[in-house]
Amino acid sequence: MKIKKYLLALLLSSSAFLMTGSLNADMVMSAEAAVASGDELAGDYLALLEAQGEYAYAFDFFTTSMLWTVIAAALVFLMHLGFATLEAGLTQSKNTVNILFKNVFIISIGILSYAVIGFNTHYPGDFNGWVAFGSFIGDLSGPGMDTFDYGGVGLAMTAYGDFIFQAMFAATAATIVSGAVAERVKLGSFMIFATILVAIGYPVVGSWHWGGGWLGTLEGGFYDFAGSSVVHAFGGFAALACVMLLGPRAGKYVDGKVKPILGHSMPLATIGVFLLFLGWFGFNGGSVLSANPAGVGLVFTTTALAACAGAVAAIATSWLFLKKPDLSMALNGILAGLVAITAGADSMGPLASIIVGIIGGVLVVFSIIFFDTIKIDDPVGAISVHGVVGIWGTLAVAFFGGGVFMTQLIGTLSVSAAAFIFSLIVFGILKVTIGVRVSAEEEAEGLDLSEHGQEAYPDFASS
Amino acid sequence: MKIKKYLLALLLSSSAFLMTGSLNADMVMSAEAAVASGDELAGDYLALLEAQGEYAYAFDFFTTSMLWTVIAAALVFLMHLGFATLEAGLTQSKNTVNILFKNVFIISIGILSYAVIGFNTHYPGDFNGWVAFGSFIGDLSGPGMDTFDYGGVGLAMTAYGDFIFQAMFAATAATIVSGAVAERVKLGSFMIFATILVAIGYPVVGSWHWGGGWLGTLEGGFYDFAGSSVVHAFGGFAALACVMLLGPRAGKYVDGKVKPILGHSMPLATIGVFLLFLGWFGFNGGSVLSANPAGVGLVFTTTALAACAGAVAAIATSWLFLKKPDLSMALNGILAGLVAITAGADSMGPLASIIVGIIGGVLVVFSIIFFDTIKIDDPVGAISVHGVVGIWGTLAVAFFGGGVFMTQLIGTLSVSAAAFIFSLIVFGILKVTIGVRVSAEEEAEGLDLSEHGQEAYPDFASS
Amino acid sequence: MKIKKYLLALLLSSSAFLMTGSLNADMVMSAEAAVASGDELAGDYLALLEAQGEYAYAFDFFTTSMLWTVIAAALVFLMHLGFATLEAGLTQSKNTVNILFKNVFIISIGILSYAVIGFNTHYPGDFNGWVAFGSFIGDLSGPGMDTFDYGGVGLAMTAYGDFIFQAMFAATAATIVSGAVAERVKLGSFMIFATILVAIGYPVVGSWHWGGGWLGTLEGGFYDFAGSSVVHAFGGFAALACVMLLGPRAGKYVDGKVKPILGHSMPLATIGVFLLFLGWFGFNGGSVLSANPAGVGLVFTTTALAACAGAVAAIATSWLFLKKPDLSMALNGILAGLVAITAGADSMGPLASIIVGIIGGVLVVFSIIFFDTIKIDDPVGAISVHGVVGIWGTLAVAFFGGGVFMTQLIGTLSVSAAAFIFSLIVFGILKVTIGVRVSAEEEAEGLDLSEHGQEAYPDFASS
Amino acid sequence: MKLVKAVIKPFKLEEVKESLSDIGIEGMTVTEVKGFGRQKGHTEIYRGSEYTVDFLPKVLVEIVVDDADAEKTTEAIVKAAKTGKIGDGKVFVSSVESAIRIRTDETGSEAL
Amino acid sequence: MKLVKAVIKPFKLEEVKESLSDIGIEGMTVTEVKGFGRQKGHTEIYRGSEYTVDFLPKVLVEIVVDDADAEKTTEAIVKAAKTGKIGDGKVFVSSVESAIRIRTDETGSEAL
Amino acid sequence: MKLVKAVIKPFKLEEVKESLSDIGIEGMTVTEVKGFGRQKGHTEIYRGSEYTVDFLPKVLVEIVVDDADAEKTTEAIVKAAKTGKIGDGKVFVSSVESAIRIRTDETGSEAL
Ligand SMILES: Nc1ncnc2c1ncn2[C@@H]1O[C@H](COP(=O)(O)OP(=O)(O)O)[C@@H](O)[C@H]1O
Ligand SMILES: Nc1ncnc2c1ncn2[C@@H]1O[C@H](COP(=O)(O)OP(=O)(O)O)[C@@H](O)[C@H]1O
Ligand SMILES: Nc1ncnc2c1ncn2[C@@H]1O[C@H](COP(=O)(O)OP(=O)(O)O)[C@@H](O)[C@H]1O
Repeated sequence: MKIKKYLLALLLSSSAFLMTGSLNADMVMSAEAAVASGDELAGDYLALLEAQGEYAYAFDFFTTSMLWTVIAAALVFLMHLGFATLEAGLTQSKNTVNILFKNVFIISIGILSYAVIGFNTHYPGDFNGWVAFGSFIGDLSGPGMDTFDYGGVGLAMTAYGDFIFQAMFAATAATIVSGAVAERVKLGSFMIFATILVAIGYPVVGSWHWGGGWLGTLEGGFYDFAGSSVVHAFGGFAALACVMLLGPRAGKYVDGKVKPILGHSMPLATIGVFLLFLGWFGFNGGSVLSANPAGVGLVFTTTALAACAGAVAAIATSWLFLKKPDLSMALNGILAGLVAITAGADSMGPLASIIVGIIGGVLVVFSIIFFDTIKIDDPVGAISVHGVVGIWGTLAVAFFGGGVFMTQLIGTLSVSAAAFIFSLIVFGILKVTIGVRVSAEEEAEGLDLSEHGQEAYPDFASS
Repeated sequence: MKIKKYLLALLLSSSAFLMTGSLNADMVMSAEAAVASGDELAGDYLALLEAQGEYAYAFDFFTTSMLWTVIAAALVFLMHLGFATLEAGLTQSKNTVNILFKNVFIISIGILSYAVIGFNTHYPGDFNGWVAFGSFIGDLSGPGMDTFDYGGVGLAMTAYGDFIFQAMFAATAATIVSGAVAERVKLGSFMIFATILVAIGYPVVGSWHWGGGWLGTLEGGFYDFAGSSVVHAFGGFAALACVMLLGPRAGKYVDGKVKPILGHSMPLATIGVFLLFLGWFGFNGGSVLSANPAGVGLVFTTTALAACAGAVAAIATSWLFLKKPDLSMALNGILAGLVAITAGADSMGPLASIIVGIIGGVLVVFSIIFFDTIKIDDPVGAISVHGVVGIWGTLAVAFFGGGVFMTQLIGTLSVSAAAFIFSLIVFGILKVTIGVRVSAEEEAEGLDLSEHGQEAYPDFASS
Repeated sequence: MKIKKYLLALLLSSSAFLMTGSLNADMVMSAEAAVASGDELAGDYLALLEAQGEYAYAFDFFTTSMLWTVIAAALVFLMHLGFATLEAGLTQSKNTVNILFKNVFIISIGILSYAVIGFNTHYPGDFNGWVAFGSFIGDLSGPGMDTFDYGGVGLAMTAYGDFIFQAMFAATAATIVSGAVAERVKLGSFMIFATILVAIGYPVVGSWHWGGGWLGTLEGGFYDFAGSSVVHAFGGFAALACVMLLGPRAGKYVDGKVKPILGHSMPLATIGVFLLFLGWFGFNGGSVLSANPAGVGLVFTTTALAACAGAVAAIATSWLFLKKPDLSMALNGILAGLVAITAGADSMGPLASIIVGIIGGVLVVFSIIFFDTIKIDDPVGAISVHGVVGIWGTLAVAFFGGGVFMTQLIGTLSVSAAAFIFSLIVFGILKVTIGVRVSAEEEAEGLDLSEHGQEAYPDFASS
Repeated sequence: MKLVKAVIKPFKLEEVKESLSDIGIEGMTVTEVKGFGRQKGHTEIYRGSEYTVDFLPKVLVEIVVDDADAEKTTEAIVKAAKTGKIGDGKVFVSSVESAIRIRTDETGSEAL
Repeated sequence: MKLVKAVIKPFKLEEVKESLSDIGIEGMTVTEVKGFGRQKGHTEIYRGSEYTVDFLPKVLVEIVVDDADAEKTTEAIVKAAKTGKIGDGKVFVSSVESAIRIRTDETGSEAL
Repeated sequence: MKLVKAVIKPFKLEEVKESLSDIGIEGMTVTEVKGFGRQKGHTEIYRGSEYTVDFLPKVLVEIVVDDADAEKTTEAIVKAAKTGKIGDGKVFVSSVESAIRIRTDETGSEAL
């Protein structure tokens, strides 16, 4: 029987396993003897295992999972370059420096504010299910934070891994807004708004779902795998509120007609979308929260298929209805497929993911046209791509991924409404106080010169 | 003796090992007891292991290998952005939207059609060694597909991992053609051709090698590690057939003289090549098909050394023979080095990889010049880089990597010929039916306006 | 007792462990029996383990760590694209081809020369602590090079992994110089200088720290985690020497006034900085030299926080002191934060990393202004970003990371002085022999036409 | 015939074009240019050094019209391009001796 | 001397240049411009909204020639630039009073 | 009034601008152009094929001045733009009939 116990210990252990107190002493003693007898490498390795305490058995799995977490964080980071170049490409060159600057600022303040308040608000300890403001992350290392028991199989990373992966997500909400308000928003006001949004709005609303808040108490539990709602629809509807308060760009809607304001660089926009596609493998793939091979493989596949289906659907739709194979619509189609699959990437198969992507791709084309007809001026289509399609993606989980329809509906609408109202209030206060829009003159001249005194392509402009 | 058996079980087990039926019952019972006694994390982890069935012993290695597979897939995905920007950079700005559009379409239809028919054609079940059309991938999860026994050490990934990695490769063939036919091909015809090429041509020919087809029956076995032949030469010779049917761009060959048509953005082209270089670490590195440290380390090293040697050789060659240090040749030199090493990246050492790269780099310069003298107009040099150097890389395995020369020769020529003939037929049918070339007028005006009604850099063009 | 020994063997073994000779024979025999009895996958796997020899117990950890090493190498590779685009963006379009060419050349010759001489100079065998020239790497595979005993926990990678990761670093020094001397350096001379710098200068000085040289003998040991000094300050002060010998660009300092020469593309510059930020996760994260989850998580977090703090600090500083929110300063702020944290990324917490980044961000703004006042013309700010902030980062370890102040000071000044003097001599000899600067005419016309006969954006320039 | 050359602010192009269409002008040629004028003195800072952006983005509109239309063309431009702020630009008029439409070989007023 | 200004389709530049070389014209200055003319009305869709691309890419070629050469210059341009399709462009001729070659201070015909 | 059109080497723009400022010229309009002239024949190789770069980057400076100022304007430009090397460029002078400042409706010399 004693042998059995030992064997069980070893069975559970992929490396070393110190299960029962009585066993402990013996084994460590023996190990120390071995180390003392000269095998230094074995000693170093044993020290690593020992640092894992009783969870040493999962050390290798934990290591691989944590590695995936930080790589996924890096990929999500790259999405910010994707957003920056997409937004810059789809707008006029006289506002390019401003757009790049906003994006540099958003990622920077996003990560910093997530450290200062966001992370602990997003994942509150003592929690009423609605709001619990957090504090600075402090030192996230040490027992229980660097080991498998931080989150087990379901969150197989260290606390720092958890932080950095989530921090990269956090800034996304503000980046989505950035695109929608481009070319006329006042820099200072936007910077204040973005900071409040990522520091408070995003983590509070996110905690309803990911922080163990009230959305989990709905029937069947609200299901939003990587955040079609809590990231994308959140950003999209925050953007809608801001655009409504801000009004359209000068010259966009004239005498009841829509006059497109063309972007200045399709290569930049295309680079942006490819980088976003790439980054989404980290966004969705990393949301498996471990390197579980079954989960990661499925999520990569559904993510890619939905994106591709979205592109093909948007190409077909624009060709049929708009008569031309429109590159900007193809690009939006990719993004729509990606946003759509985000809620259910781990819970549907290839066929379903293709259908979800196709519907996303069709939807985004008509949504963009719709918003233009109601004079909501969104230079990059962010409200449609992230907001409208974000809702679709969340609902799709009910059709293809086993979610409960009413729960999904309540969830996504709550999140969207919260984002909308929060932004309406914060951006509204900014509007009546310091103002949110540059002067007509500055808009005409371009924000690069008026806000930054810099041109994006100044080659011979200096004196 | 019973002890010995137990120990063997544990010896083979990196985590848990349920080898013999008799042992099974006991151990699982004990494990369940442990879990019941309260250690939830151990229970979750054990569940993961149990899902691996009798292959639990390899779970950690399998997890790491699968992670590498999906990351490599992401890197290969990025190559498509590399191709898009390289091709856009090396062509005129009036065709940029068209080029970006084609590349967005290719990756999208490539992955979709690989799911619909390609994957199961590429890796057929019941197979005569030449052709066996497959069907939709369906659900690739479940026992035997998510575990180590899917492919063992030699294909250490889940079925979804296998699919997504190969899907990223598939579109490459069409992308290579895209560059060669740029600036005059009819969009619709190209889209049809590209779809047929990636859905049928590429997987059928690929199955001869990777699907267990006839190339494996040659003496010593045809050796083409990551696809110098079955990906690159395939694409390059498909491109040659298309270019021959299509003819040169207007103004390229006038009065017996070659008049270069300069690309419009060297920064875009350079971004493209760096991204291709990066992506190649996934292309070659991922082709190790596991995270086997020895294999991955060697492949990264040979890949990088060959690329660098190719660049330096092309720089030297162009400086000596063309009198100028030509950036576009340096860029092609990198790609030549990469294509050349692709067949033998895992089977030669540093010195050999440098030699293989140097020869590739020299070859590509003269090959590009050669094709121009015979009036094969290839705007990006795809036929030389992928076709000619792809053959060289495959043969190089015979010189430096232990391959059998005649086998390598037969293999690479068969693949190249198949690509050429397949394309000649398909593109030929398109030529006599719907036509493959835009009108002289559309070509002069640029495909962006004529095919898409969009400019790439429209900054002040709208009204 | 025998059982205990067996169990210890298994305890230390995450996979298989063949500790004592007597055990060996038995176990392998048994394993062979099992394999013979039909389980092929187990056999393949066992073969992998056996190849690890007595270090099989660490195989999974080793595999994951090695995977991280090569991925980190790929990320560092991407930094070279970052440098290329940043440098191109911050300079005039008439020199863009030249800049891209230099960067293609640097990474190519950098990796090649590191194979030929650098690696074995950097990590010498028999070593006096100061200089020991190495030879070609040769074949780095085989027992002791592909297994855990190559470096144990502290360098958990194969020899090829070690080589390729370090090779990617090596070219960095020359790339830093490239930016500082841009727009007037003679191509050939720069190529010679860059080759000597990466082949000899960098590895010799680097060996003082990483190769087990004299810096380790200082009190407490010189601490420079990923190379604030031995990479960045080294490059920065090499750049300073070159700029001093080269003189400022024509028209930069006129009648005692500084006349800025504006860069030609802020999007390119911004792409560059985001890619550098991304690559730095590999630069610092990979310098953990294993996939140790605690280390990797901390390093990712401190790296990101410092970069963001640097950006916000530089934005604030430029807004306050220069009156405008300057994008180019925000970008330099990110880089300053990254360089600053590089020395201590693994040895300080979030708060300290934020402080280190802030100081870096403020410092870089004033440093750039300072160098302009003393007429050191550095188009991209490389001397400030890498040189000055590199010193700060190294000293910061004394304040926040437990380093000894005097040791840090001596270390960073020695490295900087060595780089400066080495470059002064080598570049000085080039200056008096073949010359280092293009003619005034060539400079005015632009290096693209004069050195390469190519324009970067030639769209309609051909005939 | 007259060549009317107008240097205007870029964002006024649309209005100028419409204002010209309204009076029946059917053709014009537009160039992106940089203008130097009184609107100078706008000092910027690049990486810590002050400099004056002397050259500002402008658009040059060139229209060849019949002598009779020159004045109303000028007026239409001035009306549409005016913001009253410094840097609004100039209109210059000079003589053109002949015009040919390449497509048809029509000359003179026919060619416009 | 005369200034011959020709607005042509961009892809005709090469032929125009050669045609001018053939008649001995040794200098010209070329600008990328946008043209607005009868060739308008080509309606495009961007992100679902229709709009008219009024401004099409054109190339402006400016050549100063001796009075005697003006006509053959114009003819050479017209011949080379003609496609017969709308949008071929125009050639305008006006007077130039003086010319100086900066390098040598030569003036008049010498300077061309 | 006169229109002084100068084609110069791009890197001379700064000096020309200053030289013009020195003689009190307050306005000018500058365009990036490509020039074709005697400075041709510079043969390049692109991907193995030789070709002649006929069109070189130049800058076109246009200044409208009072008749009286035309000569000194030309002189100032010539002085500042000269390197003595082939490709230095030309200065052409022609007549302008009227000028209007859009902002103020001032005309003639007032408008300059
Ligand atoms: N003498 C001139 N010759 C040619 N262009 C001129 C001249 N003066 C001004 N311009 C052009 O007109 C633009 C506006 O002139 P500016 O003096 O700035 O303001 P305003 O038009 O209000 O007087 C300038 O940027 C320049 O392009
Ligand atoms: N009155 C004009 N003044 C200046 N440029 C003109 C004028 N009319 C036409 N152009 C230029 O000539 C180009 C061609 O003219 P358009 O009317 O489109 O066709 P066509 O030359 O066949 O008559 C226009 O795009 C424009 O650049
Ligand atoms: N006849 C001309 N008409 C218009 N522009 C001309 C003419 N001749 C030369 N140019 C312009 O002047 C530039 C310089 O002329 P070029 O003959 O090369 O040298 P140089 O000025 O030394 O004689 C040319 O690149 C072109 O832009």
